[in-house]
Amino acid sequence: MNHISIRDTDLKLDDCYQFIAAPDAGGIDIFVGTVRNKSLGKTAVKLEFEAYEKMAISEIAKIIEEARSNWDLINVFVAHRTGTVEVMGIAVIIGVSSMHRAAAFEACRFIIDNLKQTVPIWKKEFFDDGAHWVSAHP
Amino acid sequence: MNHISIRDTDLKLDDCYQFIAAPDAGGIDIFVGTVRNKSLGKTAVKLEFEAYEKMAISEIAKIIEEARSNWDLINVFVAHRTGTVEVMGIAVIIGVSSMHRAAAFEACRFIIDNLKQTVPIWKKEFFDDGAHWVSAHP
Amino acid sequence: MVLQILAFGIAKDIFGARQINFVVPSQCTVETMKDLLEERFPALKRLATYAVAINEVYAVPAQYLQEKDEVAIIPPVSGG
Amino acid sequence: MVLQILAFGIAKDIFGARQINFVVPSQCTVETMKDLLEERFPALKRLATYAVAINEVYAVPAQYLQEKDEVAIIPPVSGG
Repeated sequence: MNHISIRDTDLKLDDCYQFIAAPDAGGIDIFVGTVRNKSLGKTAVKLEFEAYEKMAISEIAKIIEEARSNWDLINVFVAHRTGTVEVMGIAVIIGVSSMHRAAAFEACRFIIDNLKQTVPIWKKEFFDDGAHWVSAHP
Repeated sequence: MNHISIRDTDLKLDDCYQFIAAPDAGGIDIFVGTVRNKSLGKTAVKLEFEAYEKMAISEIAKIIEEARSNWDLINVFVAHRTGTVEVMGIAVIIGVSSMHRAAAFEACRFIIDNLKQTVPIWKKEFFDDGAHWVSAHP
Repeated sequence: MVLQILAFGIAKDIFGARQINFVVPSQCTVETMKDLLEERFPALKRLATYAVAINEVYAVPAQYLQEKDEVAIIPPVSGG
Repeated sequence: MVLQILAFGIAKDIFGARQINFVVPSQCTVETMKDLLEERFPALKRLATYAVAINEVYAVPAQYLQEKDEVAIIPPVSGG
């Protein structure tokens, strides 16, 4: 089964684990992306995430389908925050269960790598002295 | 920092996450190994793990040091069960935080792959019709 | 025809709104719409790049727009 | 000399004990000890393989044993 959510409230690691755990799973891999305190050598105060929610969900679904065509997966969980996330707060959780741990690792990494490339979600970083949309300018 | 433990009580995903989360972490990867309901085509009832604890801890420490020499890691958490673990129970948790997600994924996989090769821990599988030590015989 | 164009991230800041109404010729491709948008909002040209989505799917430059389409400006994504 | 040998996993089942006392010549390598153990416990020869640890470190076959060493039989590991 797949779970995809875009939400403006705290993401819980345990929600992910409960969803992906399975009696036939041989390996479970979970990626957690958190907000760093530094960016471009400056001290970050917080982030804000904005999403084109319906399209983000359908793009994530496409990535999961591609992962499932490449690896034999049991359950896949993808949750992403919108709104304000403080330093050390969780921005994204990707969880994958598979019969084989290699598949779990590879699919989990594939999903986060692709999510960062194609899913319409934007991050605005706030510093002491201003804010900017990440990657917007060359 | 490193955390290594071998214990006969439930492993908690949140213990791992709390240990490895860090304000400068850009990526956190967690591997969870659970007990499968099938092995060799038979229905597994439970597993028992036995460890040569002092040596297991020092072998895990060596693996972590090797990982740290290969990748730039912040915190590393390795916990392994001994005693009886039921189907879907957690046998092992490996967690790695790093500035860069590629390092977190690669180091986490390196640690579980090596743990399975060199750390003196043994798994006995119990089926309806008997039990055997995994990998003992050719 | 009049397109309703959604904007996200820095495109929302450039447009000054989450959604704008924008007049384009009746036979209008994505490429032409981008040219017209960049005339009205030159700041778009300073972006690293930006894509257009039609009905929640990434569009190609030669694709034709329909008045009822849900059109969205997708600046460089940065989730994760 | 008398070695105290720890056994784990299937080796514990083969020895019938978690630890045995085992007499070896005073100048005894890991390899010689394994030969002597296999004479007394032929079931060891049916294992896929097994290693010996001395003082919690994997030993090489040519290594000499000391009476005070913590010697352990390490059948194929299967953690994780």
